[in-house]
Amino acid sequence: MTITAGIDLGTSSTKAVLVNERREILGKSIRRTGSNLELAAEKTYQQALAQAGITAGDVDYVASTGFGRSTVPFRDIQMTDLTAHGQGARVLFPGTRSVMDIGAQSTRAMRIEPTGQVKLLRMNDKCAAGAGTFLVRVAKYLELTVEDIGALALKSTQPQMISSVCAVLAESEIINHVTAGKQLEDILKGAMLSIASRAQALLKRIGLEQEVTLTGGIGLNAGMLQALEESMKQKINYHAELGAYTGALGAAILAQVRLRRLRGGADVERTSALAAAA
Amino acid sequence: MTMYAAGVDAGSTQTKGIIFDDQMRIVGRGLVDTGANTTKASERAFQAAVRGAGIDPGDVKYTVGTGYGRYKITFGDTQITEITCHAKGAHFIFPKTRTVVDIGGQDTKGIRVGQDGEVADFVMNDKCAAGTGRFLGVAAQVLELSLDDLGPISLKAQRPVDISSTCTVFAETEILSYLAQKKKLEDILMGMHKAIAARTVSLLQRVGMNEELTFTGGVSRNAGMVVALQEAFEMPLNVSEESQYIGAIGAAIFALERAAVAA
Amino acid sequence: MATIDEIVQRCQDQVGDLAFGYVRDWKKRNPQGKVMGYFPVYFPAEIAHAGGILPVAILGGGNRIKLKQADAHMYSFMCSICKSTVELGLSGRLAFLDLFVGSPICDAARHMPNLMQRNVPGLTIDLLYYPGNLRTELAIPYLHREFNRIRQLLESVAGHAIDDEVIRRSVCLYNESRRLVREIYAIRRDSPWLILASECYLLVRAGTFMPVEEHIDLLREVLAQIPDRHARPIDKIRVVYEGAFCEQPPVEFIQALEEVCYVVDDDFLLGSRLIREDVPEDGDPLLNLACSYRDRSHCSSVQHDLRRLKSDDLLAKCRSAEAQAVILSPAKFCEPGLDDQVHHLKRFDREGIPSLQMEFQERMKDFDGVRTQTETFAEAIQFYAN
Amino acid sequence: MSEQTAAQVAVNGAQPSAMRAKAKTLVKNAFGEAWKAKEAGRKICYCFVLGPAELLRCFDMYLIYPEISSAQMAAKKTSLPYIQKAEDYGYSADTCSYVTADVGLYLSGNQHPLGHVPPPDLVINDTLCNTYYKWTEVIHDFWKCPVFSIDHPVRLKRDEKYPYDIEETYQQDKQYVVKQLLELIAECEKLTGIKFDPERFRKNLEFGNQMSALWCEIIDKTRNAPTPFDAVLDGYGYIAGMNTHKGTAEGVAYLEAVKTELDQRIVKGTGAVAEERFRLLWMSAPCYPYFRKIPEMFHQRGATFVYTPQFMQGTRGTYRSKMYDLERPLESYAESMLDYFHGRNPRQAPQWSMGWWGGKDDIRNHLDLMRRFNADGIVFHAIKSCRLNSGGFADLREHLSREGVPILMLESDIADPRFFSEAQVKNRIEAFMEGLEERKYYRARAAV
Ligand SMILES: Nc1ncnc2c1ncn2[C@@H]1O[C@H](COP(=O)(O)OP(=O)(O)O)[C@@H](O)[C@H]1O
Ligand SMILES: Nc1ncnc2c1ncn2[C@@H]1O[C@H](COP(=O)(O)OP(=O)(O)O)[C@@H](O)[C@H]1O
Ligand code: SF4
Ligand code: SF4
Ligand code: SF4
Repeated sequence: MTITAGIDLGTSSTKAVLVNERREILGKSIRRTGSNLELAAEKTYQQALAQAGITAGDVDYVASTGFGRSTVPFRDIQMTDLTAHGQGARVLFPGTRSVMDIGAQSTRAMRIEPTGQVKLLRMNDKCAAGAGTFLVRVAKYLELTVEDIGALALKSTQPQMISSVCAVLAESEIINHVTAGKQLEDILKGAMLSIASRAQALLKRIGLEQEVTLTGGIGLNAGMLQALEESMKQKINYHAELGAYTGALGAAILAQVRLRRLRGGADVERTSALAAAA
Repeated sequence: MTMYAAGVDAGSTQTKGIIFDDQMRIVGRGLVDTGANTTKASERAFQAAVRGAGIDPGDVKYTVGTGYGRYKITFGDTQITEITCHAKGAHFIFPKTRTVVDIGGQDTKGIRVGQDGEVADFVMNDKCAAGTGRFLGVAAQVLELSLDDLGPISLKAQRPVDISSTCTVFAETEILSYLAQKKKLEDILMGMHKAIAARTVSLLQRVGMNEELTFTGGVSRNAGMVVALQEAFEMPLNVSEESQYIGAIGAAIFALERAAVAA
Repeated sequence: MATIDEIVQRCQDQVGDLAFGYVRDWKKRNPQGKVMGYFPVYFPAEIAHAGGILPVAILGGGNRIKLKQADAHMYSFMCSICKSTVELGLSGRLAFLDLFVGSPICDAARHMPNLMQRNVPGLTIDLLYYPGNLRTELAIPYLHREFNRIRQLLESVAGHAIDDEVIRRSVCLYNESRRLVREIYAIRRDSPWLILASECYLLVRAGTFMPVEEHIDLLREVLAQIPDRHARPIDKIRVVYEGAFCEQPPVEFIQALEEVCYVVDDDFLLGSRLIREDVPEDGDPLLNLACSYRDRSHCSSVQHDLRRLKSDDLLAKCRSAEAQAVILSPAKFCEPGLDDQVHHLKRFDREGIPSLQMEFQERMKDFDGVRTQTETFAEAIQFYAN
Repeated sequence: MSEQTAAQVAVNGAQPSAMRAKAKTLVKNAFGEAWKAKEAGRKICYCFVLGPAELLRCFDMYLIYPEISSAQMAAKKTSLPYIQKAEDYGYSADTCSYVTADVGLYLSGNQHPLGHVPPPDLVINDTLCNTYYKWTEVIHDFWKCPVFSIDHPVRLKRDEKYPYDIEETYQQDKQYVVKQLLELIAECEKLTGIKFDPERFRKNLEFGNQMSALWCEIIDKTRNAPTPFDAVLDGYGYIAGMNTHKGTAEGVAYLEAVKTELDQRIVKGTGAVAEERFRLLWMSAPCYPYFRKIPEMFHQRGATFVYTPQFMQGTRGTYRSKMYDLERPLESYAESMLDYFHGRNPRQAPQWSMGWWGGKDDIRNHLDLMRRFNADGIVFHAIKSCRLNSGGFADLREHLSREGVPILMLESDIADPRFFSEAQVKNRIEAFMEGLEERKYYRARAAV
């Protein structure tokens, strides 16, 4: 059995996934990233190994991804989150052609080939208005937890639209909605629709192709998923169980691909430059 | 009998009221938070100004409303844009002003002013909180300081930090990480002020800023910001005691003129 | 003797010097010497050189210049190089120029010299108008006359006649420097680890402000040392870069690309390398230059010549450099570059060669996005290509 | 139907010009007949509005103007899907949206809101704008048709003396253009099988001259107070009607009708707005997606437009100071292309003022325009797409505001509706009009 690991070191959470050559998931884990990146990677990895009932020695190849990918000390290769999410999305939903990755601090849209290869991409890394952090702040402001807001928003009947395109200025609008006595669920739904419209704009720029898969932790928020589907008027794939692990999963599977090539000998020459550098 | 005229500037964050007498003297001021109800806030600001002037609301012959919420000022006689009013007000206080930098609660404006105080051009950023008073508000909250403290503390800075995120939200994260790194409070604060100043300069470049500059709006009350802007512009700035009222002052001057025409 | 690293570092310092210290020094060393500035893409530097005038390419202000005045004079959607060039003028940094020549190669570059003329007192300005229609034979006699007019212009700056014989000698020197640059490029194509694209860029860029004789010495010094460089190949994809024929990306941008791939050919500073073969060294030199511009040149987005497709040229470049992919990266707001990019994109799609589209700006300072995109692109090839 | 009613709705109580509506019919016909022409065996030639229409008509070619085609899409509020198609294809949103709208048209099977446009048998561009070259290359890429460029050199008007003989340069440039025209004639003969008939050319130029004379009279009518037509709202309609029929009897008839209408309006005192309080100059093309909206924001405050340099730039050859000399048709044709761009002109006619090659004359020309049309201010419409027309505005504003000219800078786009922000435009217009009112107030007070 060939076992590979994918470690996705994100700005808000770190994910680890272990797979075998038949793409079966042997173990997975997720935890908050915090300020010590190496530690987060190590701990998350150990947790996943424990779940799989194996040790690091049993793992043949480790691929890291996410914003902290180059700080994972035990990696064999690293790749961008885009490459990993593209592959992960396609494994979870083989029909995927467009991927929407909403992380804590960034929003990315990609068009992918049937193989998972990234064909076109657009990113928005500089503005919080379309990213997960916005919701975290709104939740905090309304004295709710991120885990609660999704279910709550599903109850909304009259979403309170937010006109501001800025996450910070949107907060003032939210304050006004609260003072005006609007329902919490309607306010939340409004905030989610605002993120959804951002995401949609980004997807448009890559020339949307069906099917669309959402990846990243934000999909755990059922309200957000619904907001996206409503504003785009179409079905959007999200894997409830593995969606948050998409990046780690993709990395683990690409690690399998890489290893097969390395072992097959055909590609030995082309060991990734990055692996060589590491 | 003395004639009075009023200007009310309903800003996104704070609402200001000013009463002028017919000698062009400021006789009353009012400053309240705008909150959710602009109409009420402008009434309160007006009332406060009237009380300060020691007159009766009925003595005010003409009222001009301005600011982002000007159309919600129901008791006023007419509305004029805040851009025109800021130019007018700045010209009144500093007649040689050719450029006005107005940093308010949620927007930043650059106004090019003509010889008579008329608007020659303007640029405005009202879409993104970065570079506006709101940025400072958010920072004050994170650092658990009051707005009044920011300026004085930041002036003590020796080695300002570099805030690389332009986005207010991400800058907040950066501030937290600087705190975690035990950076000095004043250095963090000055770093933020500099970040705002840099954004302001790039906005102002579009209207040009070769001649006398006046800094207005609530943020001009922050001495740290004044210093940071002067450094970024590489030139001195006019700042008046009344700087947060400049829009209302401009509106009051228009009100006085119109009252004179009506009379 | 200076090492390659030291030479490259020196070039980088000179390139980053917004005060044009090198040129000012040259003027001190040559009190009688005149300096002319020209805006890209191309200028027949030979004619200026023959008149004893130092030709200096004015290539904007890079990512260090602060635009303090130019923004107020220029419309927001103008490319960075035009804006920062005007800023150089407005801030007095071009005061050392005895002449500035622009070319209406695009709509932005059409305005720029006029803006300079109106706002930079004391700067003498003129235009060199390249024929818009290179397909017709009429282009050659036209350009011949145009170069003659430029000669008259330069003579008025030099204060003396510039005759054919002297120009022929300058042509020989420039031929030599072009040959040396081609040699360095050839080495890079064969062994890209020996000399990097960013290093190449700086070495060529040095030739845009120093006298050709000095540049020849510099190139020879570098060439002599390349074989002894300690560098080993690593496994990176090989790409060709296209889009910087006019505005130049920051060196850090090129370096960001190079972290991820080998840039084995490019169109950086295309103007200095526009003529791809030797210009004939005898006969009417101006006519030779005119013919070379039309018939012995690389394509650029602002030369219009449908006898040959630009994508054919680029494709040939990729094939001869054995590149696996192409990075199409025009400057933001550069209309000619942006339009050509699509043409290339479609062509490369048809040929099954992967391409990455991404804009740059000379004033950019943050390269994270560039790196992420390039990395993802390279990974798509490394993980998926057969 | 809806456009008819829209055209008839009075703005602020004013009576709209009937000839503006007529222009729409003319343009529509110009497109509608294209396929018929193609089927009848005529060659389709894409040429830009300043292209050599009078010459091409000698070969019975059917002319299609890509710019007018894109402008029409925008004016009919249909340009966005076309533009987005082009962007999906790879074109950038930062390039000329006339081009992207046109690309979108090709990608949509040439289905234009005004009818099905046939592909070109020939494309001709000139040097008014460098984007034309790129546009031509794009068209070539799509249709693989022959391409012809008429290159007329651009010469800077130097504030200093020329160290070479500029007159000689001009003569050489002229010969260069004439020779290209001869090449074009040969190419057209080959393509159409029709022999060039100098008589016919002369005849077309004569129509051209008649149109010039009429047009000059028309644009001077805005010097009346109140102006009988609005330079933007009506003026651009007239331009479209005229440009699609350059060098033809229909063109002459149309301009005659325009003139008659305007004369009647003047007699009756009918203005473009009910009460004319301010007269403004409009610089550069309109924002076609909001063609009516922007001028109407001004009209609501009693301001109307009395001139736009596009009256001249957009109508090459159609101006009095440069009538074609029928004795030497080709040469004078070349001159009409060249003169606008040539620094040798001692002082271009002020009407041309666009501000990208004239040095200090650009400033003087704008001031002349202010006087000539008795204007109160200038509106610079900076078009995101168009560097050619917008590139010099900021600088002109710098200089003109020093001269005390009230100036408003508006930003939007010629065909891309996404670059129009109603709130922002409104805000600006409001502040500008407040300034004009204030000026008026002070002037009145000073006069007392
Ligand atoms: N259980 C949850 N329920 C709802 N939303 C969640 C949950 N967990 C995470 N999120 C959202 O997902 C975002 C983080 O997503 P993630 O993909 O882990 O980001 P990154 O990879 O950048 O760290 C958070 O900002 C938050 O909004
Ligand atoms: N004493 C102070 N020190 C620093 N900043 C202040 C002070 N008072 C007000 N401000 C800032 O000024 C802003 C309000 O400015 P103002 O010009 O009134 O804005 P607006 O007109 O947009 O409401 C507040 O958001 C705050 O950030
Ligand atoms: S718009 Fe708001 S969320 Fe976006 S960058 Fe600006 S401050 Fe941040
Ligand atoms: S970079 Fe492009 S747009 Fe700018 S001057 Fe050069 S060719 Fe023109
Ligand atoms: S750039 Fe301007 S002049 Fe040129 S084609 Fe586009 S709109 Fe017309």
